[in-house]
Amino acid sequence: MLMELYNYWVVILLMMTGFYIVIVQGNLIKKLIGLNLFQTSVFIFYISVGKVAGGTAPIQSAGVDVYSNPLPHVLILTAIVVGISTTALALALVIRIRNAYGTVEEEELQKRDLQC
Amino acid sequence: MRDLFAVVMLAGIYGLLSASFFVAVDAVDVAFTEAAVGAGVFPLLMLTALALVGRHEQTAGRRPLLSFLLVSVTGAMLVLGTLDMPAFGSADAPAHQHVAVRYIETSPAEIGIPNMVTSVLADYRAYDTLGEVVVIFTAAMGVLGLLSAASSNTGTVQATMHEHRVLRVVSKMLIPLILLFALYVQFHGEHGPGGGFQAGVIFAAGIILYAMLFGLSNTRKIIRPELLQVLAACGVLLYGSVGVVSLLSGGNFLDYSHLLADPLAGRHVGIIVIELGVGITVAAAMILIFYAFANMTVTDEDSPPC
Amino acid sequence: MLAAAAVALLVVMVMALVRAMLGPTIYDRILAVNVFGTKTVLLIAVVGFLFGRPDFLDIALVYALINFISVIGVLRYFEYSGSSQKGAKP
Amino acid sequence: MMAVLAEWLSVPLLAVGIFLVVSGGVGLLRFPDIFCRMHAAGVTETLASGLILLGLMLLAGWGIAAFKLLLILLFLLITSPTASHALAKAALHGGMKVDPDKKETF
Repeated sequence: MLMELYNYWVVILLMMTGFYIVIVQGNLIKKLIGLNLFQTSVFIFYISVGKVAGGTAPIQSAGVDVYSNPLPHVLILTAIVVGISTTALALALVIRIRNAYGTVEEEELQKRDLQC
Repeated sequence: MRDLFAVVMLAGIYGLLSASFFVAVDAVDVAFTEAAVGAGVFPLLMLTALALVGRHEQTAGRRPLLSFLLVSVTGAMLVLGTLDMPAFGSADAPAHQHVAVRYIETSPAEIGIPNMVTSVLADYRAYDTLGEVVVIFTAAMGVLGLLSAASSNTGTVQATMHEHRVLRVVSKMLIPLILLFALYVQFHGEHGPGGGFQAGVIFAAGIILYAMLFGLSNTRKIIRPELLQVLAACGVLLYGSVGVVSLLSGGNFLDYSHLLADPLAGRHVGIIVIELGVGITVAAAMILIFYAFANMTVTDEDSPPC
Repeated sequence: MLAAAAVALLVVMVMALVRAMLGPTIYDRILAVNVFGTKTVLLIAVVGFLFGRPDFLDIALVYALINFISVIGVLRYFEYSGSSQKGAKP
Repeated sequence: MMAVLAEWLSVPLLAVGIFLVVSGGVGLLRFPDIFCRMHAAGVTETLASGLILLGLMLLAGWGIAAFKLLLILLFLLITSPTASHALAKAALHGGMKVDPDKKETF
């Protein structure tokens, strides 16, 4: 019984890794990578929920009766492309921060802010 | 790891790996997208950003123990939550009882295309997809707004890899094939894995390869940023106008069955047109984002705001 | 035979992953990523046959193309940041 | 008859391909410096990929799948040596040296 839940645990492990990186790392680029890891773990969660044992990909073909759930696939497909564009937006912000402050380290940034 | 470059390399491998996972659990369309995005565009964007902000990290992590505690507690609670979840791959999980049954059973007959993912994406949930396309468009505009104001010195970066003759010759052969393949993916999306999102990303990747090898200014001469901005808007407009046309011809917003006399043919036309809109917007947005990133140079150092 | 091929490819992917994590120089990492990508192409092709739906080879095709693009991108980044010291800290 | 023959033929192709893939992986892991590793990876990569894809082509039979496999094979044959070439050039310019006295790692 318990062994049938391993997919969720893998997802949680990945998600918590991303969470940890976002909290601990001071570098904004690394924080973004952590956020991306978090995001991908959500993708994996959705897709693993959509899997049906014995099913195949949801493209109709002769002699196949069991298909996986197409709905999570649709949601995640668009989410990936949206994810990359929002990541690009975040990177643009980081670059602007770098240009304005000369650093992308969180502590340095706070120090500079306090000086003002 | 101190060197952020290595981190980005590993992130690229992670993208490849998760795409293979998606293939293993039958999500071929998703794997397609993740292959193009996670392994191609994401590392490229990260690398360009690294070239701008510097690839060495200065500080180590702070308060690692406390954070680790917090993270483990959260993780433990989530694990507790999973105990009530249905088993992996069980066919009678709640997620498979709701609308999915209808999608699987009736969509091939109702819409007439074998790829259920495309029919759900472009027909049943077309309104949702319209929202996603608008988000992508907005994000590209946001990147432009943030970066184009900061970049004053265009055309200074002229490292065009002149010494890499082999690369240039091979890429000259490959780029038309990549673009052709993108078009194939675009119009084959009803029968196999593929569609507007994937095709747009692949098309953009082909153009980005050209820009990397033959210089940004050359590429900007061929595909002008102004043209791209217009194209990105046109894609969204095309999508929305299909909805308005179907509204005018007596159906609901984005209900394609009223587009033509034959509802099945109408749905076909509707799906092809909106996939085209999606493809145009995604490709234009990705190329615009790449232009904006590559156009930035950190030579002009603004003084800190204090 | 197909299953053996899939397992062998997975093993080699793990090896490439180890090399990418250890890899003393940057070039080792790039090489490992490249190898990993090629092996993923092969793995997807083999798995497609293993599951009996070989019409998904499009994905492997995308991989073969995208992998090349990302390797070129990485090398391009190197020349760019190496020649003009753009990547250096202030 | 032809199908059975093709299936039989695909087995040795796949087997040799697997052997080469694994040996390339071992080389990637154990060789001492970047150029040796590139040698191991590059030499086996094209041949092994070619053999495995050929084996799959024989299994697929005449059709669109075989055509796509052929396309993948062509792409790999073009891109893989190009990438290796670019990488080797970059490594050489980046100041990597061949050190004949180095011992194997691992």
